Amino acid sequence: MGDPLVLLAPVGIPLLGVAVTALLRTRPRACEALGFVSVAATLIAAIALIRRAIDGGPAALVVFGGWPQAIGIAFAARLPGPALVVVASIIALAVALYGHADIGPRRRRRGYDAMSLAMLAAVNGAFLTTDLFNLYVWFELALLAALGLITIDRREAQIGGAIRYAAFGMVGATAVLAGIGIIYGVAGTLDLETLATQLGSGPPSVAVAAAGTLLLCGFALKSGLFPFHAWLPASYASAPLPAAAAFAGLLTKMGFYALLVIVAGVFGGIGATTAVSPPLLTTIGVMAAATMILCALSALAQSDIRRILGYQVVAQVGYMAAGLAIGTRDGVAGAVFYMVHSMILQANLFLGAGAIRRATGSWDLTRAGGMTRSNPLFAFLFAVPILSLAGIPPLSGFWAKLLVIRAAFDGGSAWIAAAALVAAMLTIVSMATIWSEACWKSLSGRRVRKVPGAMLAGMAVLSAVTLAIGLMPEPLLRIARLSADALGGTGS
Amino acid sequence: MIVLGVAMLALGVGFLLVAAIGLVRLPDPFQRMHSATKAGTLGTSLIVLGVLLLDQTARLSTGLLTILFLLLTLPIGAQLLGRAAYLSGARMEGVDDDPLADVLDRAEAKPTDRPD
Amino acid sequence: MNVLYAAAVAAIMAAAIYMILSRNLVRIMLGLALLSTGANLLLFTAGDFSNRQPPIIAPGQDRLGDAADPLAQALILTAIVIGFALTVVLATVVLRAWRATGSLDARTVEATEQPDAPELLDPDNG
Amino acid sequence: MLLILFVALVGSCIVPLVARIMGKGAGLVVALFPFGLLGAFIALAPVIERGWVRSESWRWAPSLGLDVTLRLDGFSFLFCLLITAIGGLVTIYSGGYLTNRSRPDRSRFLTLILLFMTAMLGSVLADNMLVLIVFWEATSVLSFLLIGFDGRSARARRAAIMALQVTAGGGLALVAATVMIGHVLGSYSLSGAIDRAPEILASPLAAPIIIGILIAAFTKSAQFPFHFWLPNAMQAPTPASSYLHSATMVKLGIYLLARFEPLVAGIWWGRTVLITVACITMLIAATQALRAESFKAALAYSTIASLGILVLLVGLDGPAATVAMIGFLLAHALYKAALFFCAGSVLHSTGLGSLRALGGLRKSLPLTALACTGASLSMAGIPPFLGFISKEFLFEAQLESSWELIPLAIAVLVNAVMVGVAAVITLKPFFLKADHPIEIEHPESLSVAVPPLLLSLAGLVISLEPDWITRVAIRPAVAAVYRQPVKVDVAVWHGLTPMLALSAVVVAIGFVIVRYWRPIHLRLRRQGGFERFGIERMWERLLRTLLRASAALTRLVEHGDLRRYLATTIGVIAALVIATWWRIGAAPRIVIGDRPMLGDILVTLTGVAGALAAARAKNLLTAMVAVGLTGFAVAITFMTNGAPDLAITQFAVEALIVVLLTALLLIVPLSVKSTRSGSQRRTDGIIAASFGMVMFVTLLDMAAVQNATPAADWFGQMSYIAGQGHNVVNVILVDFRGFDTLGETAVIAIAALLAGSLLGVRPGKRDGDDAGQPVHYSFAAASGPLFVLLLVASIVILWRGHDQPGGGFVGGLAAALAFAILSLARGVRSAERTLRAQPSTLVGAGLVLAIVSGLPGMMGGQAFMTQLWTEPYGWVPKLSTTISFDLGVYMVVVGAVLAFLFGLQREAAR
Amino acid sequence: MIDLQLVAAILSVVLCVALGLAGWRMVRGPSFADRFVAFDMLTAVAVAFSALTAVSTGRSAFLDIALGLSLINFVATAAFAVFLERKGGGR
Amino acid sequence: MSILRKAVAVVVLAVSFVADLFFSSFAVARLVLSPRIETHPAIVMVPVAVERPWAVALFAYFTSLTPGSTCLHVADDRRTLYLHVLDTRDPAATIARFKRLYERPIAELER
Ligand code: NA
Ligand code: NA
Repeated sequence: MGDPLVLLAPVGIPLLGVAVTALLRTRPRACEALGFVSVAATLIAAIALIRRAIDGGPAALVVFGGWPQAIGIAFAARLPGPALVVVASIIALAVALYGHADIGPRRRRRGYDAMSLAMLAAVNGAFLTTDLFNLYVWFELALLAALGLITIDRREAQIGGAIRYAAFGMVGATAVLAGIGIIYGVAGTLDLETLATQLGSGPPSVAVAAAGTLLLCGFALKSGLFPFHAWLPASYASAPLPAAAAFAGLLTKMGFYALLVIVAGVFGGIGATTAVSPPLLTTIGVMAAATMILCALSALAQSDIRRILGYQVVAQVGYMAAGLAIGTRDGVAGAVFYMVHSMILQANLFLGAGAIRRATGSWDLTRAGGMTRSNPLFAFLFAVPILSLAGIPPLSGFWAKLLVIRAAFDGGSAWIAAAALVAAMLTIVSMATIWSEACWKSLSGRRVRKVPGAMLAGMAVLSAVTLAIGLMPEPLLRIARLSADALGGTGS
Repeated sequence: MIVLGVAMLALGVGFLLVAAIGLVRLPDPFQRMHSATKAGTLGTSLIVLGVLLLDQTARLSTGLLTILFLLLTLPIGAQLLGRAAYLSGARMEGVDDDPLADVLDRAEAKPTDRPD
Repeated sequence: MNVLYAAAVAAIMAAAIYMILSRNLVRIMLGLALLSTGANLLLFTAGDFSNRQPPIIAPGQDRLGDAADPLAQALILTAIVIGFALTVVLATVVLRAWRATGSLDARTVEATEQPDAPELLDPDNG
Repeated sequence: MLLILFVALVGSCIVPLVARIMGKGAGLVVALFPFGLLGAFIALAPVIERGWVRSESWRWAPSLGLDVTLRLDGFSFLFCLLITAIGGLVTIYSGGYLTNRSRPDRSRFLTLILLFMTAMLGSVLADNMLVLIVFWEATSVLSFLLIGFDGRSARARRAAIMALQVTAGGGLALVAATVMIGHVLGSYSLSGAIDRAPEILASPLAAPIIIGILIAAFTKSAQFPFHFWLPNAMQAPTPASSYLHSATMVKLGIYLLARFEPLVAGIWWGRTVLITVACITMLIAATQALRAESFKAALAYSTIASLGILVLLVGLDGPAATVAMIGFLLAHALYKAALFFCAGSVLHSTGLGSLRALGGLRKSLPLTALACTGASLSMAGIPPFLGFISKEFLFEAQLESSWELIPLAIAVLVNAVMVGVAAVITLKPFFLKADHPIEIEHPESLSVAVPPLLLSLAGLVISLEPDWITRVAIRPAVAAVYRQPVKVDVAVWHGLTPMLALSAVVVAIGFVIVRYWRPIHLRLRRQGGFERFGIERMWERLLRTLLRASAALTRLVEHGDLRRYLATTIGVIAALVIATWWRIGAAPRIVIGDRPMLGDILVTLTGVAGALAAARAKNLLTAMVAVGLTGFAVAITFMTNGAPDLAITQFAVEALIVVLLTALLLIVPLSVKSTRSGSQRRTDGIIAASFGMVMFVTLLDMAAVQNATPAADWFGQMSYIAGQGHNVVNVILVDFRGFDTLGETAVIAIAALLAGSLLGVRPGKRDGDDAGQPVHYSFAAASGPLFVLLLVASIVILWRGHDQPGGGFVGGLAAALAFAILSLARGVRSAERTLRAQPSTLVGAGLVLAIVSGLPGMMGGQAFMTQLWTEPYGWVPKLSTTISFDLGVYMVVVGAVLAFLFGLQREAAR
Repeated sequence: MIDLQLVAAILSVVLCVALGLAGWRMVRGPSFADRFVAFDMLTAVAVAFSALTAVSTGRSAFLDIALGLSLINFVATAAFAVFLERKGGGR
Repeated sequence: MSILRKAVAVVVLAVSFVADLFFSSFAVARLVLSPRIETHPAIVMVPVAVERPWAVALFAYFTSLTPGSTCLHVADDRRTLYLHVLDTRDPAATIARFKRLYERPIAELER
């Protein structure tokens, strides 16, 4: 495949899927089939893309419309984007498999498939674009798609969650838009690469500082960093489960990716090369530490498994942000590694939560149980993400945490490492509880149902990837390093 | 030609100003409506005509269509609003004898809209 | 010019935020709409607005002379439409909230967020 | 060794499947596997015997500094022998012990045991500290899974979680220490770290590194104050207790300490901490052992005491301490595993765990009784058992070390208690009479009786025939730990030495304890302080505090009040911007640009007035109208500043918002009671004002640095030449930056789907139709022509958008307005009938068209959305993919707005 | 020769006064009907603004906006009327 | 000739409308700008002679178009218009003026 096609496909295929499923809304089975085909095709394209991205040549870049760069909008196969596109597509595939057993015709008639595909398109678009405003557009698409998924059952709790989500989302989007506007006003361009060179050279300026902070806050809000995270646990708990899994895997990471690109890439966060970057990094560091510890702590008192996982999702973003805040190439590489690992893992955890609910009839851990005995295969598939999240070696979560902690020590930010360790301890406690309550405890008087095969298939895909990353961390490590180089501006 | 155009512009803007003053000064919504919509109609039409006189590139058709649309929509809007205002029980000053009261079911004046 | 519009953006955004911080859902929605209006005006001031000519190439010419910044306008156009879509969606969600709860108060509509079983990890519980 | 480890890993997963097929005999078959591994290690004995070290390496993740380097020296070798040998016996024993379990359960248990064995082997073989951590944490997790093996028991679950919390938490300390060592040395080699201990000690990270290592070791080896998890871990099936919680896993901490002794001893407080902790641990454990009621608990506490002795020996200096440590490690592993087996057999046979209930089992469990006696004699340090020799070494080490006598006194006391405990756990169950008759559920089988017997026997054989084991295991192990060869003389009789005298004292005190065991025991049990002030209680209190803190934090942060969330968010954003300014220390520059014209000022003021009025309005309609006024003013600003496209779009949007929101406002109450208190309003006002100020300063400064916009200039130059359009804004929208527009179109399409999903009529609900609504006579009459006019206008706007203000967006909005007229004048039904299609169909088709329009340009390897133009006939207007793209946008916009319009109006009519 | 830009500038100031007055009535009410009448007036002012801008810039494009506005804002008025009929709100 | 008569009616209608528009606009302007506003509003019933629906609509339309009067309601039987008049001291004269200015030409058109 040529570059134009390879770069278009991860967004174009799901978007076309959105269009056609919107046309076929009255036929839920056709929608499902189409959705699945779209996702599978997207994954194939994504694999072609990552091969193109790591082939050693100059990064593939396609300007839509065939215009010169920085005039039109370009997609680039520049790491970590393509790697994240692959991960997003894998998650979408797993969620689609899982959804076969969980999403009924009513939800599909209300546009479940189209909204899911739109989210995939939005996420992939954000991962590939080289244009600041285009990034904003993809965020808005994701916002609306998520809103649609949250409210799809129109239940009261969903509406409440949707209002909070929408209000936060729009405030965040406005901060981002204002930041973009100021940047455009100062630099006169929206091309990320041009911006990186242009902002790096100037003297410290109030406007640029404000723009950087506004973008930071907007994207921190999207990634759910403390103290901007309040929207997140509630909305995860109100969306239909497969959608919540996709949120966990994709939405916050999209926000973090933008944070990474803006702070590390545009504002010279690696090595603090601009006047604005040191305060930005400090801010992120404080947010990261608070997020890791407070959200891991918050997870302890929850008994709704989705809420536990929701807090854990946020806490994990804290680790990524910690990697970014260190401000070194190793730190950013750690953040990228963490991000890939965490996307897969958290989607999987949510799928597992849904399976527990399907089998035991409750989201509440105090009323769940017996999964080991009734569904041993599930127990195995669920153990992988649980242990990985707890940072048990040799699963991916251990390497991820190790990279961040190591980068923190090497980068002279021992306090970040300390916070990461404390949060890791809390996470272990939390995960052990989930396992003990949901899997070991017996359900008195109630039968535990079998988890449908489609659900297990979805989990299997993700567990396999987690295991693969854990046992063979080297390829992902290489990608993470290349990503840090690319973001730092010395990539090929 | 130019002088005529400018005069029409000025007259039109003047009418609009008068209409706005009326909107502020007249005592009830029905009377304000007379001022706003009708004086507005004439004012805007004059301004558009003025532009047609002044600007050679302006297409006559566009200008005339604009006037036509204004003439078409403003009075219908006024009728719609008038009847709705009547039905909603809007305040009506100085009308002692209201024959319409037998025909339309006028709402009691509710203080749903407090002044802020 | 810039002082005027900077002040306008600031005032509009401040007013919008004041509305958003209300607890009435419709006011929040209107506040968000107002906020996006403010953001659009901000984008406009970010562009080059020293020239009042519209960026439309005059008939018979093939290049634009001096004119307002077309790129900023294109961005704002996108932002306007997106803001409109979001406002309307939010209005719809507010409607659903009203239908579901009979209240426009965010406190009523928001699901309660209290942790419900803190005894779960309690060592005494078992 | 890599091969052995690999075989162990794969075998652990496969071999236990035998238990799914076979019944009772499965244990024996499976045990062949660990014994095979034992054989493999024994085959390596000649290497070790010569004092050589065997290393193997495999690159796992080199860029992480992660090489699987295995290093077999004497110390590791001793561990490997213990792990595989006891592992084999445990496997045999498990086969007989788990007879009342299902086959899958047995298979699962054996898998966990063998995996644990593999993890232990990996831990002691690893030379790379990251690899050590991998296996170290694996043992913690497997321990967790084994303790909670009977997960239906709440106590087992709780014990498992506690063990994991403590040991995996300790693992994190090891992670921290490792990372710091890597930071200092640039390598994760374990042997390298020990060799280069002076470098570490010289670095500022020395203390944290040592603390990390100590925490890791103390948690794993159940030292004070982390000892409490071990007695609880006895919830595990007994074979697991025997293997993990006495013989092997808990010794990993000792292993780590022994390895890092040069480092720990290098810091001034290192040995003090080791010895102090060991002494406290021993005292607590000895007391608790006397208090213990159940067989397993007594063993557990004596294990903790033994681990304390081992830590003490690591802490003491001098070669004798090392010899004593190795000797005691070996002796303890043998007798304690045997005793656990015996305890398990008793539990298995009688179902009773309490020592007080047991008695007289000598007859029904004769082999077990024999094994227990042997092991107890070793534990009590009675010659000629191995325990005696190791105790001699212990006293020798203490006498030779440079330490005061307090540790010695404590050691004597603790050893005496060991004697007592050994006597009690043998005499009470087996030889004394039971208070009540005991029913035997499962008679003794060979597979449960032989393993403890073998272990007891080994304790005797080794002390009588110590040559081989001393040569291949003890002496190399001592050399490896002490890091130079040490003369080791293992013999029962050394003549009359001070050590012998101390042994005699120990035995004497031990007999006193046995004699008065019952009163001591009861007295201690009555002391409530052990429970109340026990570390376990504190740990639980800590956890509960954490939980309470968590709940409180959640209540604090997740209060569910949207206003506070948003106020926090916006306030923090403003504060962070100011903080950034403060950090960079740049002052805002103020440039007064062009003087604004009076008209601009007035329009702007109107807009601001609208915004302020909206903020103050107490009526929702007033607020909406005021927001609309701001929109109007902004639109006029756009218009007078050369942005006709923006103006017309903003006007259309304002009109549509009126149409759509009045439908909403028809439904909801308009009058707003204040939802905020006066002080809340003030707070909100301050937050809003500070954000506004931040924006004001920012925008002023932005104007000062505003650059020319080269891109914008380029658009003006190329719009017509390359994009064939006069309206530069539209060419940017559909061509230069058409991809943005595509994304935005998708946004609108999703919004339309949302309308369908949120506003779709539910079956059974009355379909709101407004046929009977009073409609104004003139309006109804005029609506038809107006509809047609607006529709035509919308198509014109769409068509000429490329050259004049207009385009797909505005066109679509205008078309939607046309339908709005119809629905307002004649009702929704009528408008829907006029549309003929579902709005969502229009949306889908439009989006398809917009996407597909970008595809033809890709032919020949061009980018997506590369425009194609054609003028097929001179008189037909030019056609292009950009125009069809714009048509797609138009359709999507119409469909989306109508989806909301129809839906909201239906709702309003309900 | 008359400076058309100056004329337009002066007239737009006058127009701004009208805009301000209409805006005042729109915000002040007191009844909904008052606000809607004021909105209607705003339409006229906006049309006048586009016409004046056409004069000051010499670009007929702005006259097109006047055309569009005359149609577009009628819909808002109609929506207001429907609202008023159903919801009431006079005083 | 019917066509001719109708054309004449259209012209009459247009001229009288434009004239009325001007005059009444000035009247309203004078009223609004007078120092003390003194209006004499009334709701007047105008009997309708024309019959066709479009003719009635047109009549209502013209009465609303000129400043100073707005048609609030068309009776269901289309026989009466209810007008709100801004300033009238003599409702009968006002009615007669509307009928003369607008209804007569419309009736011509209707025929
Ligand atoms: Na990218
Ligand atoms: Na020692």
